[in-house]
Amino acid sequence: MSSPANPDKPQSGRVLKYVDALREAVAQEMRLDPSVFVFGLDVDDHKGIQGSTKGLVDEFGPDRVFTTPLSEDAMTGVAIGAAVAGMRPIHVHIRMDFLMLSMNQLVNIAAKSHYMYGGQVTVPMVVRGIIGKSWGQGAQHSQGLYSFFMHVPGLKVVAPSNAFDAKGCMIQAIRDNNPVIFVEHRLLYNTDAYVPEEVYTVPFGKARVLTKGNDITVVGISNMVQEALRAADLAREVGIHAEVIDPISLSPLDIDTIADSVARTGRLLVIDNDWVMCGAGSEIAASIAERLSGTQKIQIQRMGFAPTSCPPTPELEAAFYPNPRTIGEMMHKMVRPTDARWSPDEARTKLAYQLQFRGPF
Amino acid sequence: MSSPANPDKPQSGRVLKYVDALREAVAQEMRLDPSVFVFGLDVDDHKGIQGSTKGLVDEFGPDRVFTTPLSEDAMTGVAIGAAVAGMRPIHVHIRMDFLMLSMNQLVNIAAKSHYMYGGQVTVPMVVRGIIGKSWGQGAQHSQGLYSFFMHVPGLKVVAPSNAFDAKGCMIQAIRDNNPVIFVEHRLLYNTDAYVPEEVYTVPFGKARVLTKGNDITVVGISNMVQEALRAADLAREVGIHAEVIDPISLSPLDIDTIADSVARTGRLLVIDNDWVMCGAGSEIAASIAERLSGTQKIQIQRMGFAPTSCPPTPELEAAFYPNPRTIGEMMHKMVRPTDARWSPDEARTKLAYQLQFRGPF
Amino acid sequence: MPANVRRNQRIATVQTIGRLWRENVTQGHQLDLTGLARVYRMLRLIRRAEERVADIYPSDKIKSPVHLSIGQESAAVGVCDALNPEDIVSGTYRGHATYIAKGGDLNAMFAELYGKVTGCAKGKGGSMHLIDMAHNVLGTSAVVGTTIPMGLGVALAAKRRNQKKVVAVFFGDGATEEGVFYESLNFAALHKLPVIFVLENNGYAIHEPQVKRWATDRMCERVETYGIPTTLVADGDVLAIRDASVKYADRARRGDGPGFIEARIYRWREHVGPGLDFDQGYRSEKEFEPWAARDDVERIGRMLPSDIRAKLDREVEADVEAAVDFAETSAFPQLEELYHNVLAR
Amino acid sequence: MPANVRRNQRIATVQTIGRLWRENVTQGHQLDLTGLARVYRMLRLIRRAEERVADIYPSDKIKSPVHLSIGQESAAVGVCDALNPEDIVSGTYRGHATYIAKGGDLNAMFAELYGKVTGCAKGKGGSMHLIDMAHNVLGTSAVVGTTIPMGLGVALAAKRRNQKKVVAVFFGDGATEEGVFYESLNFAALHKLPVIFVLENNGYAIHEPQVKRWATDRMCERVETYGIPTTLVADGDVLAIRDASVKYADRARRGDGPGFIEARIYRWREHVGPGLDFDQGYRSEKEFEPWAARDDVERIGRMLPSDIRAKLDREVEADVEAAVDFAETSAFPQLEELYHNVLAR
Ligand SMILES: Cc1ncc(C[n+]2csc(CCOP(=O)(O)OP(=O)(O)O)c2C)c(N)n1
Ligand SMILES: Cc1ncc(C[n+]2csc(CCOP(=O)(O)OP(=O)(O)O)c2C)c(N)n1
Ligand SMILES: [Mg+2]
Ligand SMILES: [Mg+2]
Repeated sequence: MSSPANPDKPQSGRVLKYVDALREAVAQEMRLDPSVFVFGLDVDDHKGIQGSTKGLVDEFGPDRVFTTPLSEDAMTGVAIGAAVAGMRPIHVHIRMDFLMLSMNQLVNIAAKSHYMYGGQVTVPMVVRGIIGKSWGQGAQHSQGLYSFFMHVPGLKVVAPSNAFDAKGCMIQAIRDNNPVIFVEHRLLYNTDAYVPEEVYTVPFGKARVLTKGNDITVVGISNMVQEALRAADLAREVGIHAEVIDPISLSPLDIDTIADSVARTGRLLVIDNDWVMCGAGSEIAASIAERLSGTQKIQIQRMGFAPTSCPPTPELEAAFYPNPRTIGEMMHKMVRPTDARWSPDEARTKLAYQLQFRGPF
Repeated sequence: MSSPANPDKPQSGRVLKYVDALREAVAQEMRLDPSVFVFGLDVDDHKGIQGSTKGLVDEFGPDRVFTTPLSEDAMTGVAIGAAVAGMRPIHVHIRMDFLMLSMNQLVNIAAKSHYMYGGQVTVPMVVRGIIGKSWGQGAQHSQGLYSFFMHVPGLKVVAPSNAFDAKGCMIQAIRDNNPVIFVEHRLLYNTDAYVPEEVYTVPFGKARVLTKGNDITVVGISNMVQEALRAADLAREVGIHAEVIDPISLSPLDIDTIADSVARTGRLLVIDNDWVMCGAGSEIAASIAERLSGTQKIQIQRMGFAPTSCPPTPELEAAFYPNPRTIGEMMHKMVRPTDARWSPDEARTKLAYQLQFRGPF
Repeated sequence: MPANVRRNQRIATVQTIGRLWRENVTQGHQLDLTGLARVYRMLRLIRRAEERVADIYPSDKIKSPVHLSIGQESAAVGVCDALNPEDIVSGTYRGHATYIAKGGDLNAMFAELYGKVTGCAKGKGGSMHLIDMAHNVLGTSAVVGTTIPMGLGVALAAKRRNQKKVVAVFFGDGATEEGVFYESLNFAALHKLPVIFVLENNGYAIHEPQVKRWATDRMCERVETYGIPTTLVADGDVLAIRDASVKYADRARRGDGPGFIEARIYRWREHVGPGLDFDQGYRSEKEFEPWAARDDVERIGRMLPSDIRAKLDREVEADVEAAVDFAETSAFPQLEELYHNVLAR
Repeated sequence: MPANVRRNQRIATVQTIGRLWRENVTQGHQLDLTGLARVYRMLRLIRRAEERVADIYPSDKIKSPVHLSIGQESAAVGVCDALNPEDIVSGTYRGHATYIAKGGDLNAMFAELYGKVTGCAKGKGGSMHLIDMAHNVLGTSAVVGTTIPMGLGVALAAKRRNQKKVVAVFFGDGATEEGVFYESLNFAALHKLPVIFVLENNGYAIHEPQVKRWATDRMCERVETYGIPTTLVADGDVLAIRDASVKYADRARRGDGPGFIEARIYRWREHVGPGLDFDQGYRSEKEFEPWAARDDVERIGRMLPSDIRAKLDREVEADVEAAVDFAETSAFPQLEELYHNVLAR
């Protein structure tokens, strides 16, 4: 697979699933810092947010791990208040879509408090939101929407694409003194990677170059990093070498790393886990265009959700998302515009789903 | 001034203020269509949303013009329900910022109903939101936030920059069978233009080229159209000819008109009334880059709010916004990158505020 | 249906329709035999339709998260039986019962669950987004609480047009924790909207019991402070729910504003999906037993002469099988359907 | 203050402190003369500070929308006098009174209104975003209702840390229409948070009277259904408000959860800005008269020996003048301040 597998560098840590990496991060921080607590609908039930909070209530008790009424608006305010008072709440939402009920508190209060109160308070809170996908989740359980939070100064947004970053980013997010919107993709939960047992952080604002290549720069976001890597694998078979970059943190956004790559490849393809219009991909594309398009001819292309609501019926649902085939096709089209259209063969595309990037990082 | 004043074309209509054009549009449509109604906090008081709904209750009565409790979330749902039942509600918010309380209904229901209910219903509603500015409005009364709505398929977004378009877009919005987010800027309310007395519509998805020029394409949004025109006037004095474009409708967005212009000028400057990151300007910049940057070297630049919350203290507040001086400087820098920095002189910048674009259109 | 569930539904003595009918009348219920048969048929139709969904589910033909109302049918049936065809309902993602009870097209519902183009939302809604405007079933939503104010908007339109229509707005106990619920109560009462609020209180939001979410259970008392009359039906009795609905529908049509019904009912199956989940530890089978014992499908069924009941049962089976067939044999939408209906013309 | 307002404040007989003090004790108020003097001083300080703001406003030195509490001081003073310094308040954009009553720095408040760097928010908040964490005044917000749950979060933190602190959460009658208010009542009661909810019910939201916004005015009754004890102070009596606050603060500290006070008060000035607006037609001066007549600043002032009162008045004037001076002579923030404090380190 496309991993920069480096035999010289030992594969540190165990192989751990994304979901377990998240839970481990939270548990470790809760042990270290009594001000950390976890709340939100269903965090304490036997399913534990698809496993990511499972068992936490047993170790830390119901004062530190508790469900709430269905009151996203007020609960976000409670998180902000607790954070202002010096606690470090982790507020969990099983779908990003439900954050629409928290927008007033997040945009009008959380993002602005440090600034509009002249620095007198900080709001160290983490808001976890999961992007749903597949099995007919439908229009209201499948949205990305993280560009909303990128848009507003005062918020940080991260979207780790693998278990290693999930743990490191979560610890970083908990320790951060700002509100951090933590974007998780449901389909990543079962993916695994080498994850150190010890406590570590992944810094925000530093992108990771996952594969080296000189033909095209492909930026994937969240789960689309995985899809981009699969597409890159397929494209390599026809001699196209993609540099796949994972921004990890969307705000702050490491444009430098992407710009360095694009300056070399002359081509940028951004694969978003969200709609294209005014999305994270627009920001990346626009920033690169500002930096580079006056100095050289670069090709820029965005991909993301179809410009529709997400339909549940299987074939339409599949067509709603970018996938290794459509990404591979686009890479080929950008790199070899005059060649006949190329499409990875179906069987190989399916196989690609068995590939998975495990690090080391 | 920079108006494409065309002596051959008669200046039709009266000179009317933006605020009065809005009110006239609504009143005319209410006379024509009994299903149109206006509601929202304070629409029926003696101030009438800075005049824009003043007197409507007298003509149409409290069944068709009524205030509401402070319940933005539910009231948005009420608007959606009424629209589904075939009414044409106009839901008024005196600040865009308060729409954060309506996000769940707008994003999860209004935008998706036509699609996720398989076309069985339509949601013909208008949501009016005013962008506040000046006199220390501060962080929570000054936001643009319209890129949120551009991001979501199923919503339309318009931001007319002058009285003529305000009337025509309002009538179009009322007649549109989709939810339309109608973005108004408070500082535009007192600007006037030639506005026909009769009922007319301004189509969505068609940008307007306000000044012709070959040096640089400047896209302004909402009030920033006015600022861009002022800047263009100043820049013309040093021989820089800008093509100022007003997209009018942000979703659908007429990229063709902008792209045609940029293909000619080779330079795009977008001035947003909002933050830059993942904003409307990002969308425009990214779309142009996708279309053109692979074929020619174009320069792209975005301007918008400072990446901070809006501070009320006067000097910082002034620095928070793009203005004819900073826009003019940027135009010069882009067109003559190797020249010494140029800045319009202070007195002329101030004078520019007396200029105003009145059409004809 | 699993054996343990079915066992609990069987109540000892088989009683005659005569005696029950008298009791029923004594309790003030307005239903004649035809009415009872209608109510039974509907209860049974919902039960069987959902049991069929549960049967089919393991085949993966239904790729849509299903929230079954099995055991809770009485709320939808009690309310909808009191409504006129031109009245309107607004339900939730747990909406099969409301949809069917209001007369929603059963074929189109099954087709929607299958993701077929003949589905009520052309396969673009799924189980959580049922709709049938021809039968005045508003679209349901997967975001809790969202459809409450939408129902009010429809009621407002009806009122402004003097249409004497009533809108029954269904929601769960979890939904009452969302602020929008209180905003809606206030607005409906302020504008005397023709609304029947129907709280389907099954005591759980997913796996969380009410005691972890509600400070008190004085809901009806609270709603009364808005000037809204309320009725608590603590045992979910379909006939008592129907009575209250008749009363509030009349009141609403007179222009006197909304009424509120709290129907305490019980969810027999897991929150989402086809199975039972008493082995999961968050609730006990003991809690379930009394509800199983007073199952309204059985209870009302026993009020009918056995031949009538048998005939209705056969009809129901036929209806359900026809719907399944319809779904099975319908086509999936064409790919271009992805891009249709994003914007209305 | 305009003459017509002042006229109404003058009540006929000057009464002796002794008699009033006895009456006061009879009514169960716990205040000795020192306490009364403290309450008076605070009422007067708020009144005079805001009158000063109104005086200055036409000069355009204060470029910030001001929402004055003139006439409504008793709610903030009654509650805050019952609190300890380590207790906390959460106020609204009409927040000068809360800020001052809780001991917020007056100089920093005036400087904030002037947009000076010495302001409590360095000029980056303005009148609607006052804050003084050193005196446990949480930041106020221009979006109605937003600070209610924030207060709860602070109370949750205090409770988890066993700090025995109480958080008084202020909000207007308009704010109670926002769903977040009910979500907050439920959560505070459910978790027995140490909160005093203080409804400053002035009967208006901007120009809209309550009758156009509330279905009924049975607010206390409604709040009681959450298991929250309530007190209605229909005449806005500062001492009655103080009594209720003492009671609820004790209760909250004992761990028994929140209390609720509805203080009916009256806004004398326009919604935003320095002026009177009885000529605007949305409310009548008649409505205002009884409130002007029972003005608590005057009423409590009359309970004090005149020499004490005169001394307090002089102190207040000096405080206010010092604050104005401080604001006038302070610097505006440097331009680079625009970019500071966007993100915390
Ligand atoms: C706004 C929102 N928050 C959370 C969820 C996740 N969720 C789905 S169903 C549910 C429980 C709702 O409980 P209730 O209203 O009692 O309805 P029931 O499922 O019991 O019929 C929750 C929390 C959601 N869909 N929407
Ligand atoms: C969420 C929201 N909606 C609307 C407004 C506009 N607005 C500002 S103050 C106000 C009235 C609030 O009334 P109330 O809560 O009674 O407080 P009061 O001004 O009477 O003290 C309104 C509607 C706002 N600031 N925030
Ligand atoms: Mg429930
Ligand atoms: Mg008020």
